[in-house]
Amino acid sequence: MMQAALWLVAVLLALAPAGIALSMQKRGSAMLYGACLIVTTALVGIALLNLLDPAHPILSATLPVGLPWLGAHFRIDPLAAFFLVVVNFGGAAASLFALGYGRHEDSPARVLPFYPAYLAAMNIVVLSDDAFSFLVAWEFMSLTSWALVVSHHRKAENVRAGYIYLLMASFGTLALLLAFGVLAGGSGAYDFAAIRAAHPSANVASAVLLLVLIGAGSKAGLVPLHAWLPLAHPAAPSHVSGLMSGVMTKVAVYGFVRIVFDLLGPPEWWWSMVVLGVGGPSATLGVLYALMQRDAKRVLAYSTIENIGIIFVGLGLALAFKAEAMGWVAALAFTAALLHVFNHAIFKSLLFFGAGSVLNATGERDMEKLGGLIHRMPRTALAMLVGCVAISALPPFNGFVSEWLTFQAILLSPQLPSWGLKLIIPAVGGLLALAAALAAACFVKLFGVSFLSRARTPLAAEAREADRFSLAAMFVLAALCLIVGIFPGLFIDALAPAAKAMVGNSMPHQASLEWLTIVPIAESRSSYNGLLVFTFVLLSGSIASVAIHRLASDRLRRAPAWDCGYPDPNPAIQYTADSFSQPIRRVFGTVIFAAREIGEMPPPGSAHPARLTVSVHDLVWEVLYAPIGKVIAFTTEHINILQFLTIRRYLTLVFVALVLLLVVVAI
Amino acid sequence: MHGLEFDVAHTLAGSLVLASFMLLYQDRLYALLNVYALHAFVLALSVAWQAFVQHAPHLYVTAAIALLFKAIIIPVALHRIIVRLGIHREIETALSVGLTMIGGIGLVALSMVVMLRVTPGADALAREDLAFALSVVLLGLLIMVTRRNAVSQVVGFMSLENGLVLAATGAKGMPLVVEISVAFSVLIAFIVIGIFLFRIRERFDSVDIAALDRFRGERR
Amino acid sequence: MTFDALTALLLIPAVAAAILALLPDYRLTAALNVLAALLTLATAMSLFVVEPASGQYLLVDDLNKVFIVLTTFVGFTTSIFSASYISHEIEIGRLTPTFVRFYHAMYQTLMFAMNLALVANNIGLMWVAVEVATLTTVLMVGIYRTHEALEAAWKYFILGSVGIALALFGTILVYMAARPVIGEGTDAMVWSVLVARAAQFDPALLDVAFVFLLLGYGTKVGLAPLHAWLPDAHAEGPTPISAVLSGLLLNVALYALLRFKMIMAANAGAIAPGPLMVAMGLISVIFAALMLYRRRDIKRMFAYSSIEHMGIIVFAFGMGGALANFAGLLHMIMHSLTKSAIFFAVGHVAQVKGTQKIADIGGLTVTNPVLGWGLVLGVVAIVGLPPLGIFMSEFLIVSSTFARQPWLTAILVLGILIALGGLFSRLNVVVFGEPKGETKPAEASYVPMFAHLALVLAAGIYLPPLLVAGFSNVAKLLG
Amino acid sequence: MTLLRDLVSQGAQMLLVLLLAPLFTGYVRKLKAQLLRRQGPPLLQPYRDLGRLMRKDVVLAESASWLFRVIPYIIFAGTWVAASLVPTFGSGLLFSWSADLIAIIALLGSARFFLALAGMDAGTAFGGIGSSREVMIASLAEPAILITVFAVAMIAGSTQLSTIAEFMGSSAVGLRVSLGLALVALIIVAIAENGRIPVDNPATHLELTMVHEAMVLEYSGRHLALIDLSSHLKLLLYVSLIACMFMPWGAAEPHAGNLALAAGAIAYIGKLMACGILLAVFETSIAKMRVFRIPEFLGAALMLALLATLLRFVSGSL
Repeated sequence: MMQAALWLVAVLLALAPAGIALSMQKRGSAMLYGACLIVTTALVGIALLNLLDPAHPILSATLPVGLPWLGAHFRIDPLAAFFLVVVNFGGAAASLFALGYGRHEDSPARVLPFYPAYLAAMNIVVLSDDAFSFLVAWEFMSLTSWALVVSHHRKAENVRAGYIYLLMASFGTLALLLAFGVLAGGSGAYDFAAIRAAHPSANVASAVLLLVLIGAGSKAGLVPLHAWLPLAHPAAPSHVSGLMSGVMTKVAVYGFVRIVFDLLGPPEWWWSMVVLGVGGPSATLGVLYALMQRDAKRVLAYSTIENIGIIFVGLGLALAFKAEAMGWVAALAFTAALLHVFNHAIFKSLLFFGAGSVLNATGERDMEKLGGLIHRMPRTALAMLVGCVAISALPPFNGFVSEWLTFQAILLSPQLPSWGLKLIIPAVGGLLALAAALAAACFVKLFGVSFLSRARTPLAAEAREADRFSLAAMFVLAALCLIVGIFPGLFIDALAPAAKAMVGNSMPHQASLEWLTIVPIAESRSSYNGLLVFTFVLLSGSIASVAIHRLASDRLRRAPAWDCGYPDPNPAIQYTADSFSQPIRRVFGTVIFAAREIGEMPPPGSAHPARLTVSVHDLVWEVLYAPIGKVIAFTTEHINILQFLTIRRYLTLVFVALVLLLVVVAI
Repeated sequence: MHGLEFDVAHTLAGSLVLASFMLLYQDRLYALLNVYALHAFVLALSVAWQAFVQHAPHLYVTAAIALLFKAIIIPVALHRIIVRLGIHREIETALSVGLTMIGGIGLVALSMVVMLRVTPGADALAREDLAFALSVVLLGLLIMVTRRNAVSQVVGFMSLENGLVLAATGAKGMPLVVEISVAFSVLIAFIVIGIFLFRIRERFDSVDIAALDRFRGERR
Repeated sequence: MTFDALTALLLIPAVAAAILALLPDYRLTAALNVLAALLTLATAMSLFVVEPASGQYLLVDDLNKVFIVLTTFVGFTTSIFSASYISHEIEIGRLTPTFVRFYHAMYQTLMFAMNLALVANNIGLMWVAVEVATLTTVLMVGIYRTHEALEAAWKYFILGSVGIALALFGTILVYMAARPVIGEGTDAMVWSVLVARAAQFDPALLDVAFVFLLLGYGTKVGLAPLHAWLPDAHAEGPTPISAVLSGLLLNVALYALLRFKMIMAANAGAIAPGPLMVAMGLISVIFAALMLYRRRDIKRMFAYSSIEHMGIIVFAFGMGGALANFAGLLHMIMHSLTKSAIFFAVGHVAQVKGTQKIADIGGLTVTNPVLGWGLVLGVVAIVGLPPLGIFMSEFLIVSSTFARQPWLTAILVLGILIALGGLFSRLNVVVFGEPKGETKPAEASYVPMFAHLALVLAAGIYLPPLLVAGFSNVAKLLG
Repeated sequence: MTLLRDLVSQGAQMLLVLLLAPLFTGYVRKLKAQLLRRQGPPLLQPYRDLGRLMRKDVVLAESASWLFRVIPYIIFAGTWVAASLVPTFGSGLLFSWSADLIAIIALLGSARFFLALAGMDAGTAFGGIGSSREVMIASLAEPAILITVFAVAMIAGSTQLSTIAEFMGSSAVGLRVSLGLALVALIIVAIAENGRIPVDNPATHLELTMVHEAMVLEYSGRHLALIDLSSHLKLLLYVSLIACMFMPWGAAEPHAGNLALAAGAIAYIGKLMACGILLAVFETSIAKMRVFRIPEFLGAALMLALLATLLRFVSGSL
């Protein structure tokens, strides 16, 4: 089984050079994506076999590559199996989507070779069981995705996005490298088994936690390390954007979980405060950023930050309860986090695919140039709608279930002894609730502005429905959103072994409960039954419609919109994306984004139009990143003089160095 | 080894340091060249003395080279170059002579300190010689970095190299000494020729840096 | 001295140099150059099969075996590259056949000198060899005889000479330290003897000696602040020479330094050379990394990156410890392979575009995809991204030293990151965006470049046990 | 047998809320009118309106999509299910465990989500205004109510409405500051959510002030009827929510006898009437506030709710 998995990954790697050749010919992209689809599906199968069979032994293997005296260790435990499912399911969906979408790629030679390598890299990260191969795969993942980000390199902003992305990624990798340096010590015991065995002292472990939070966090896009994400994810081709947002950020989460929950031994109580303190704000800020955007793909990228925040809140809670040895609650929080990992992978891929189809159909990412697409591309619209409802955490879809579980974990936090947590957790809960509500607003805006209302540009008016592969991919994901939403018990049970392995406990078995209800702790405490709610809504809705159409009228006339008596054929009068988010901008933005609105009214009698200029600042960028750039620029500018000294001055340098060293020796 | 030999060697090495100081002090090219000739001559003497003391005849060759090549040919050649290139007589020093002298004294002190840490077990001559040689080397470097004039920088380099030869000959029974001195003479010849060929008038770095920036597109 | 592989190693280049100096036709000489390099490589390979006895003047051990093979290999590939490069230079008339003849002779002389430096067992001999290598490269750097080339060569010459002097003084001091123990005569300069008996040497003398050796050979290694000659020499000389300089000569100088570090390590009383090396290494890394950002000349930029990597290596050896030393050796090899590959690419780029100015080169991956992606791969390798070899060495260096010296390692990591930023900020201009400048296809042999990169890639994934075993032994000796 | 009874009582509950909702709205309107010394519409007027709308044709905007026609049913279904899950006359009904308080709020959230979409669908200016203001209000109201729920749930140790109701009914509660704060917060949210004065005025079509009305501007006929009905339901839901959480007296225990159920029903009616009076008085005694004052209003609710939760955290006794 292990061998099979490794062989499949090897196939993916082998597809990379094949991609160069395939990119030359016409059917090349279809062939490559088809191959990727098959391989990833097979990998999903393997992973599922490992995950669903509780009695399944933990697979491991060692290849004589990598560090000579170490070799490359690979291992599939339940956690790895779960993330393998996420990675490869996302990969399969993306490949399926790309079967259609990839046809429209104008420079396939810049995508095809890197795509399978990227998939392979993400797989190896999850599979690897020693620090070296883990980091190799981790950075290789960044590298390949960087290549994909700059695939449309003629746009300067894409190259810039790629540049920032690569810098941040390497920064994260180096942080992880230091973390492993601490864990493995100078001795070079790099395999995870050895690290697990050697229990680091509290201080060391804490240092590792911070380093990992930086390393994995920068990849996952936690605020304030998120700066690269909204630039890089949209720049890539849409199926890759889906992978980066939906899957790669999850691989980052995996890295965090693997090191902090698995390798690091028992947690300190205050770790959870750090994690929560990062996760909560990320959730709220991420979605607020998203609300300020006009670029559909950028909205999605920012909302990824939000969901990563939610996941880390879940993980933080798990840490807190684990530290207090409240295993079953820890299991609840942990399961919630993992379930959200899975859910977000699904609907974020779905949404990016939708945005990609729109991009294909209209050539536009700017929502304010879209509109009315539901008439032109109804199927895409339906799939997108499902995605939007799901990601807004609304029942009966999957997003709600994981957030509901997280809330349940938060409600148990009064039992924690530490005061700091007592105070921070409700606040985080509030942030989470805020994030959920804002997410709904954000996706009403996304869907309403680009799919509903009237077409704002001819491009949008002439849009054509996406091809069948893309639609297939989207509908598979949409269906899954619903299925997870109404049968959450099955998926929660699937996560049990992973939770058991990481927090030493697992949630009670759900699938056996009557009516497929999920009951995290006790029925008297809380329970939710997606299936019943869904059937109720379905039934009462259809009953109502049937009854009304039978008993009352079912006649319908078309007429111009009423609009309170001021109908206007010009689509420009509709609410735009910016005007839609204006109230929220005024409520939250003035502080968080230093958002300002300057309205210039023309003097009475003048024919000039009134102008409204809105300025929104990314304070994180301006406070954190811009100064770094300035410092570098300043230093390089001034140190550069050393290129232009005279030989005598250079000799002086040598002389001074000599004298200094002699002095050092003399004393 | 008994007193007299030691004292003589010591005196010669010391006077070499003294010569270096004189070099440091000079601010006229011709005078500088003459002092250098003296410097080389002292070196020749001390090498010869070493040869005599160590009963190492091959060292006489080194001494001869020092005498002929460094004390006579090179100064003359440089003299003619100065005339040919019409370099003005003044040496503009980057550091005022007074400061340079103080720095020089500091360097000598430093080299003493460094070398006196050496266990007296190694015979005294070597130890003293090394101390002096080190000071000569450092002083040579000091000359190179405080003079703006190509010729005087070459002189500085040559005095530095004299220090090396002093050390090498002081190192009893060290092989390859002659070869090394020859090699260095060749090197110096190269430098001198270089100055002559490339018309490096003022300094090593006479070439206008700004022009180079333009050529290289390395403009700031 | 019996005739064995060692002598062959020295004789072949020497003889070839003599012949090449006489032959007029440049195509023939280029071919002969390649042939000679190939023969040398073959002899070097044979060292692994039969290890010739080490004598008073020459020796072969785990340390230099690998470096000999590396040197001869890069020498061989570079000679191939240089053949196509030189022919182009003659076509556009930058070089006359006379100079090419001289060039090839010098090339072989350089090979001879570097081999000698590597196999020398006598520290005096080693010194001579390094200096000969330096002087030949000085002549080759100035070969274009343009204003800048001469200036660069001159700078190299003067700073080099000072370096020579300092290194010699250090060597003399080592002899002085050894003499009371070993006695007068040649033995006191034989490295293997020195290492064996180093324990009894006078520590104080060794300290001073090491300072001079560090600065003397450090000048050749190009450590800041002794680096000044390096960027210009790389930028103004012919590209094959830039490749050899970065790929080999720096290594050879560093190798000499390592030999002396081993002596130091063997003496308990002497100051640990580590801190000095660590300090210089860090200075070089940070300095070079910062210098990358303002570069306009692509060759000079990669010259600075060489300084940075030398800094990393010296840091590793300064830190010491089996892992770090192993990583340092690995890094030396990986760097010379990668950097020479990069210079091959850059050489072709400069010939295609007719300029070395970064600003005038653009969209390379569009106009010359193979060349462009080759360059990208090279840079990816040199900044230490996986799965290429330099990642492995940097991984080992950082992870093995961080536990001991967190802050120093953090500085190193910072330097690596800055360097990555600098290199990519310039690379983006060169390879991406709208094409700029000439778009003619390069008539070039990509074999050397991709051979090197393939090796680096392979090493990043799998290291041959032979090399591992040898390096592990040396790593222990390096203390 | 018990299952049958449970099914019946659950069904009764569903029908009850459905039938009671318009009546309650009419009752509040009537009260308000009376307070203003007006005759006011008859109590049953809402039923008449609904019936008339049902029978009218639907006039659909040309730019409206299929989604526009589906949304009313979704909204109605969502709200109805939510409303019927809130215990009215008796707690612990058959399906009460199929969704806890959080889920009920989320259901209302879905309804609002689609309503906002409907506002944008026709592509009119007013629809946009309505939707964007609605989501702004919701983005503050939802967290407020969720945190209120946290506070209550942490005290009652459950998010299950039945359990909460039982707990509140029991003497274990006593008088708690945090509960008081939570109640105030909940009332504020309820006002905002139902678009009552001072947040919104259900009776106006004055463009610049309307929120809810602006969203449903394009609806007509049966669609409008459904939407009105669901807003009636929503109002009833919130009232009965407050009733069951903060005045749980008299509600029938799970599996109680018919008599208890009847008693519970009567008690429930009584609570409704009381709340109606309070609501009417409040609405008539205060003026509609500017749209951008609303965030402060709701922000207050948010703060109160958070304070309640924190108090609960800091000491279990308060």
